[in-house]
Amino acid sequence: MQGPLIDTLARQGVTRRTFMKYCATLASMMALPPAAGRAMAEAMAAAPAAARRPSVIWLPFQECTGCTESITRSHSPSIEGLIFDAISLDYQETLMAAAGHQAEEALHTAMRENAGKYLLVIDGSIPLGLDGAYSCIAGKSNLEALKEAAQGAAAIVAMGSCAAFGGIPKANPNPTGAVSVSDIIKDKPIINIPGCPPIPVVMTGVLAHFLTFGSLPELDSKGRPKAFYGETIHDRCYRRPFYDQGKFAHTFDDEGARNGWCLFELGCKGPVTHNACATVKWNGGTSWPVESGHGCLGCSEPDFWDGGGFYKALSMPADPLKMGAAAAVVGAAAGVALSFANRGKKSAAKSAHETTTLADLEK
Amino acid sequence: MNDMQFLTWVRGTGLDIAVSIFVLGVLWRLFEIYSLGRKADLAAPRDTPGASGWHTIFRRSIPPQGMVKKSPVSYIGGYTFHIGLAIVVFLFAPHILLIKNLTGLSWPALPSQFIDLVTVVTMAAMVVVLADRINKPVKRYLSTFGDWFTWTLTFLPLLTGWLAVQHLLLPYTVMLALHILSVELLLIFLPFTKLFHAFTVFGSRWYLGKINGHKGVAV
Amino acid sequence: MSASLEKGVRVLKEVIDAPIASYFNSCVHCGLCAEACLFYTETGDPKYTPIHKLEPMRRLYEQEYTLLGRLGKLVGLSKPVTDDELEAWKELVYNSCTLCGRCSAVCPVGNDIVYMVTKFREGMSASGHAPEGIIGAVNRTVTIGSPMGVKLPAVKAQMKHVEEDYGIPIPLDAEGAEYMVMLSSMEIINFPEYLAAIAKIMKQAGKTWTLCSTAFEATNAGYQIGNSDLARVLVMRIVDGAEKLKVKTVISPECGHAYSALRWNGANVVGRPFTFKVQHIIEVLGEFQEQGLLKTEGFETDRLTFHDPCQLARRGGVIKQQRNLMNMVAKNFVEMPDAGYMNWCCGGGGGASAIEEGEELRLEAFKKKKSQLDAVKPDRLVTACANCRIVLEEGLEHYQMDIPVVGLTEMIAEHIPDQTAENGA
Amino acid sequence: MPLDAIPIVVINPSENSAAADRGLSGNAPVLLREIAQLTGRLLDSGEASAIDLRALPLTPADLDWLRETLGRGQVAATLEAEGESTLTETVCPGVWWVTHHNENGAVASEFIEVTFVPELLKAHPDDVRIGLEHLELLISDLS
Amino acid sequence: MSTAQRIVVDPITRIEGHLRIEAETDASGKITSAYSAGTMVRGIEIILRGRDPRDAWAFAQRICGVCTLVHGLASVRSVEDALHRSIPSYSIPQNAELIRNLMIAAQYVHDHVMHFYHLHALDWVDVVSALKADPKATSALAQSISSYPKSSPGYFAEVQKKVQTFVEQGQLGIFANAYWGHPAYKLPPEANLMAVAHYLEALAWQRDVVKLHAIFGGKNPHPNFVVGGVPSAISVHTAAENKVGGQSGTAVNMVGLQTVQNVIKQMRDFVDQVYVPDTLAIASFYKEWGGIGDTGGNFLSFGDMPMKSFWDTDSYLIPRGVILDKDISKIHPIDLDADNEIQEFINHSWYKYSQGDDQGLHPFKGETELNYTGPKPPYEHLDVEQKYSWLKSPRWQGKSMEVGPLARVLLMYANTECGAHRQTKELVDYTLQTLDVPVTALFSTLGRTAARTLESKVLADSMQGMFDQLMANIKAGDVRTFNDQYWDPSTWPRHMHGVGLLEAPRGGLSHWINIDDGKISNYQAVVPSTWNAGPRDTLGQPGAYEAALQHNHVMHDPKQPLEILRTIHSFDPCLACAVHVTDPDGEELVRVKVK
Repeated sequence: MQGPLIDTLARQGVTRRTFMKYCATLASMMALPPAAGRAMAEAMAAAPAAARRPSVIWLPFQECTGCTESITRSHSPSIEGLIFDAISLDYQETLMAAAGHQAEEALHTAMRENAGKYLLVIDGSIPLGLDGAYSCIAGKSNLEALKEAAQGAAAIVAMGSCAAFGGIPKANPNPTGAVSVSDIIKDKPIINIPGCPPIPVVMTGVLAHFLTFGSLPELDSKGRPKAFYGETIHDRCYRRPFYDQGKFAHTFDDEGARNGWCLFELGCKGPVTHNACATVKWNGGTSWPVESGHGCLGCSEPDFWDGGGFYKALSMPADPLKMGAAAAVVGAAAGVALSFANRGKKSAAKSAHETTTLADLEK
Repeated sequence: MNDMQFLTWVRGTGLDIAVSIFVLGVLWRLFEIYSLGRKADLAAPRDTPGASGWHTIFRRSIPPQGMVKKSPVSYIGGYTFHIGLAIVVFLFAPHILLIKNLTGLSWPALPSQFIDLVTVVTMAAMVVVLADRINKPVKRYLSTFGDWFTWTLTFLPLLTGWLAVQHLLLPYTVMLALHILSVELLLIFLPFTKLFHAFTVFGSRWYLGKINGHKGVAV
Repeated sequence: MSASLEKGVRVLKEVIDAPIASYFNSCVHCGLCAEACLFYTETGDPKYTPIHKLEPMRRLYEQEYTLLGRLGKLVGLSKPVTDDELEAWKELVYNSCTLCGRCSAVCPVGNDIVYMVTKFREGMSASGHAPEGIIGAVNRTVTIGSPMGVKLPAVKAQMKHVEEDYGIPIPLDAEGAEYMVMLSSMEIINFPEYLAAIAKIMKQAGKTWTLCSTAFEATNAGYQIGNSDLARVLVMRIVDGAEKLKVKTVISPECGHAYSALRWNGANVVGRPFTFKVQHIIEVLGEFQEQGLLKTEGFETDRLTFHDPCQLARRGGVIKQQRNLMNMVAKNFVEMPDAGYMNWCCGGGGGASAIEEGEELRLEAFKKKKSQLDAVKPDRLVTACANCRIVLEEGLEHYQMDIPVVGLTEMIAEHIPDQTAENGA
Repeated sequence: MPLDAIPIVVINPSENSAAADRGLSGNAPVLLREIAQLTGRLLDSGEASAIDLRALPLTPADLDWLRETLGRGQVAATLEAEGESTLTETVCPGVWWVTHHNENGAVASEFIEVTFVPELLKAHPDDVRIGLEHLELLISDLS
Repeated sequence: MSTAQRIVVDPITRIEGHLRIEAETDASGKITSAYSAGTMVRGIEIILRGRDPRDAWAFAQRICGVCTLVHGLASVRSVEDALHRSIPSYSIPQNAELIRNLMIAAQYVHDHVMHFYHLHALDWVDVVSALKADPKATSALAQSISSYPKSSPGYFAEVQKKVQTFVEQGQLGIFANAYWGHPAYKLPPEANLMAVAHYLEALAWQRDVVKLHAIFGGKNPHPNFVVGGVPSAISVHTAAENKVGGQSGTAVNMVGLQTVQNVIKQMRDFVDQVYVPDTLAIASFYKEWGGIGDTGGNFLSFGDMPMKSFWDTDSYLIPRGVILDKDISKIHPIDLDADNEIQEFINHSWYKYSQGDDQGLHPFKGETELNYTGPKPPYEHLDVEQKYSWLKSPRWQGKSMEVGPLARVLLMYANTECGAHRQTKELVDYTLQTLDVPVTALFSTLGRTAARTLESKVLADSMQGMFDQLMANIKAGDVRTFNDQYWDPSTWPRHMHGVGLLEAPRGGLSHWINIDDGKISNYQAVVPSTWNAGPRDTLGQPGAYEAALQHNHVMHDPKQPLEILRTIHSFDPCLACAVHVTDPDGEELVRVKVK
């Protein structure tokens, strides 16, 4: 195992053993076979150390800053590790020192100097209503800012469900006409990292992959990296055996809830949610939503906000059935009407009855 | 429409439409059928214990002597798939939850591995029954489009449900949506095809039992 | 649509009721009824599948009494019923159905197919699609008084003959008798021993009984052809006779369909409950046996088996009595396979025996009975239905099987000790 | 309040000891066969292999069962690198239980390695070379 | 600066969201008027209509990812309040209240520390200057103010080396183009280095302390809640009875509770040993900011941390009330239901009221109809005479209010009879004494920042008591965390309304919900930043940001709006902003691109 990166790491006090361990763990997290850890270690070690840290530009649109907050919770690599050692975070409104036009200038400088090479990270959706006036930065609509920044980007990371799929602003009735990045940008590679917010290690892992290999990881049909979004929460959930045994929590504080039984009945969307929470967990492996007792909201899936209610089991109706009662009335009415028609017909036949005589037997 | 929207649609509007048509159809058809009425039987009854409509509803669930040997596939296949269907439909936890939501009634579920096994057995039984329908002259002779159609309507929910649980062929979300959709198709067509026997079978047996019970024959 | 077809359709509309609607909706085309029908099992032709015999009526039901059927008819998806079709179905509804009810006994959804066939026959007969043979029988019954053309003088001759042979008087038109005994014309012509047997038994039991000069014929061809109007005419003769003589009980003879026609259908076709009881002779014998009024001596020693008439056993609920009676007089009584409730039909019930053109099919179907008999190889075959007896004899002869057929009542009577001496003393 | 002051609150009286109630999914025993197969391969061809325990649908009870069944052998090594890693040989020599913890002590990944000596324990030639240089420096210091 | 100026600074960074402020300076560079505008709207109140009220918290929570739990919890409380108003027996288990309190308190401490080091500090700390520091002297400085163990010369040398490497590479990243070397930076290099070191320390620390949220809520950001309690069932078993094997059923097991205990200790240690000493040390160099950024002296707090029940305001740790005109001797009560107390105005907001835009609406009768009348983007500036913000203008009895740590600390300071608040008084007095500033210095940018620090200490200390109570309950066998009575909306009265109040780190938060037939019919969130950052009202009264900026701000160099950032950041804004500075005559002068 040799190469500039490993040498750089060695200088920073990272031993080869540490690095191998890191790769093994990363491979495990990315659901790759154990042998891939070693392969990855060798590939990463052999990758030429960049002369410059690659430029990353992060633009916030219709967002809540949860995605930024989430990435600051990243344990390995840590946010400071990324900023100091791996990337040059040239624009990030929540973290950057400069403001106003200084910030704008930093943005334009980075875009100019790294044209064609920078990684563009977007969080938040883009409103198309009112010519974009629903969300403006420096008097400029998000749409305009996105198009401008996308031009020189090597690839775009749509960070969080809003950027990836439209997220909460797009929830019914979508008052601002919010759309996702991929609804607008068609000519650049886009990698979606959905989640509300995404798991920090997924964000940093994907960034690390892009920086190490210079390419996007394998994506699924929704533009998500397969390594993290390849399986459903339900598949990897530690409570899955209880589902299989038919043991369910019926409320948030019954025997089942305390025993950690399956939360399907309480509306868990784990079965239809592709994400890595169950394996990677949150906040340094402390816990994750299902482990703490609340069902999965399904936050890494498109339009999960309109998925029929967070406490409705997947096998339950998404909306209360509105027409059932009316249908019953109509059905009963139709049935009664038909009954009368039929009985009428029958009694008509009866009253028209002509006694059969012997002669009638012969046609 | 993406897969989540598809799923939400089938769980929402789609289900609403299907259940409505089902309820409407069932009520309409039940009225249509049973309002035709029956004349009172004026013959003096012969009272024999055990000869009544109610008894027949249950008694007809047991094959008459010698018949299993005559048509083993119809009986074993038919019973397996009906019992299997009942187990899968009524004892799988997510289904119970749906029933609870719609009716407020619930009961304990069976482990899903068991349900899984039952599903496979049920599907196998259905395939056997289908093969029997194709091979047996009488069944082939009697079969109409409706028979092939209703077989498909019944088989699809099992197949899609099983595929969804096993994560085969399509992503779970899509498969689950297809599963629910197939159930909705089943619900929609049930009142208007021979699947309606699910309701009339009780009436038919009751009448048989009642009419024959009047004669003192326990059928 | 011809006037007759119109009439047939109207009659069908009249008779289709909730059970029929329920049955048609319940059928899943499982084909199990075919397995129960001897016309299918012996020919292997799926057209003899019982439920298929009702196809025109099913379509008519849907077209008349279901909304979707009406729409289907409107847009041409469902073809109207035609005379040609009914003519084609004649063979299925009459020749190949004896109303034996085995199909109804096995149908898993509980369809009473016989019930449906009897209703379908109403329409078939009203539209002129009944077979010649049964029409003739009806004609004779209505006009002459019996399907075989037997008239009162013939009966009186028989009475005289029995009185002479046995020394027991045969009462005629005896008002206030407890029992009024009916005969089937077959018994009058072919099995005169029956009347003697009744006389002996009644005497031993000490019961009063009578024949009725205006109502001696039990056979109801109107019921067999499926026409309630004509059946009513025939039932009314009996009702009038019984009420005139003020009897308590009318005894249906050894004839299955006569029993069904009077016991279960009679009140319904006349439209009011009877003022008297109706019993099959086997039921009466069973009662006598239970009450100790029947005493026999000696036993038959040869190998005997019993053929259950469908209308008596499966459709009439009388199964135990005949066995108790058999055991009373037979040492070597064996049961055929499927005997009792699930016994196979002789192949000639429900009027089928009257259809000349159906003979070939009947004989084909008789193979079933043949195989049943082959299984037990009896010396003699006992039954309790004159019609069965004739059909069985025909079949046995055709297949060159040397098994005599006897009536149960007569066999019992033979074991009743001679009463002439006692009484004469 | 110290945590050990908390009494054990029995929420569920134990019902029976059926496998399902202990949370066993039934997936663990299958693994033993796979491990045996891999051990055979190690003997035949010298090829080492690993099973990522996190990639399998194992419940904590499954893992406990597996750990108990495989037992602890004679060798155990601890690696201090971005959190502790433990490499423990099971009672089946050549079958190692490897647990990587992160800096916060949480389990980051867990493997069963079938190998004579886990790769991670071996010193890398480059490191050995550096060590040699260091040794030579030490020796030269002696004179 | 020789002429009046109009400055456009957009975006304001190191905040949550998108805020725009317009201000005017006179010839001396002094701000005469300022306008604050929210430039992003998502319409979450509109999106919430017609939904299941039990789902509302998840939507509301996404109002902000920094405050991350407060909107969720306020939403949950609003539904519970609606139930409680209709069904007075409806209550929440005490364990749930305690767990919620622990989560809120952890949010305060986490958020305040992150705000101080990562959002606010760069206004006061010159990162580049840290390169000139002597690590040994830095070590001596650090040890003189605190017993924090990471204070060796080697430690600071390493940090310095890291920054050095970083700067030498020529890629400053998030530190690029900032105001390094600006004369308003007054810290000596050693203090700057110490602050930079703690900037990095705090990043690592905050990652760990949010584990408390992960234990109870499953994750952070955006932990989970549930109407009726908390979703985290307490799972305390013996190993033998443990159904899952190696670990207990939920995250709230022995291991999880131990983690919570560790986090509490970690929080207290960091606040005591780093945050408080740093605040005092840095503040001592910026005492003049004790006279800048006064909002006018009206403060409002809804109160929070119920020790018994949300509906028992007497059991609150943080009191409820209003202070008017800096008169802390008189606490005015708040009538939540009075139509003329809490109102929202929209004269300068891009909304429309059905009964005319001049009136103020009580949130229960609130309306949210978007009505953008601003310029079509791209635009240079907003017309501040007309509507200019997506924020509404909340008022109490028609008066503009400041909400947030300063408001709370003042209310606690004024409530010294209560034992818990003696600590606050002592802390405030100690701080004023240490910095040698008058009590009036509290009503300022400096006071606001200091209040945040002091409040963090009060709350971090209070957490141990909450945790002990929770443990005592568990010990006594009470593990209830959720009330499932009335969980099903079909059991609810047909018409309900309620308000969920919460003191968010940034100030008083209220979610107002109307429920008809089990569905949300109206939802109004009056958030702290609406109180603070809202535009002018019908009477032309400025919002808190606007008022503060109009108080004693002299721009050293309008091209480098450090002064504006200091005051705006002292509120810890929770949206995206912009600042316009226009001539007092309204005449547009030279448009200066601030570079």
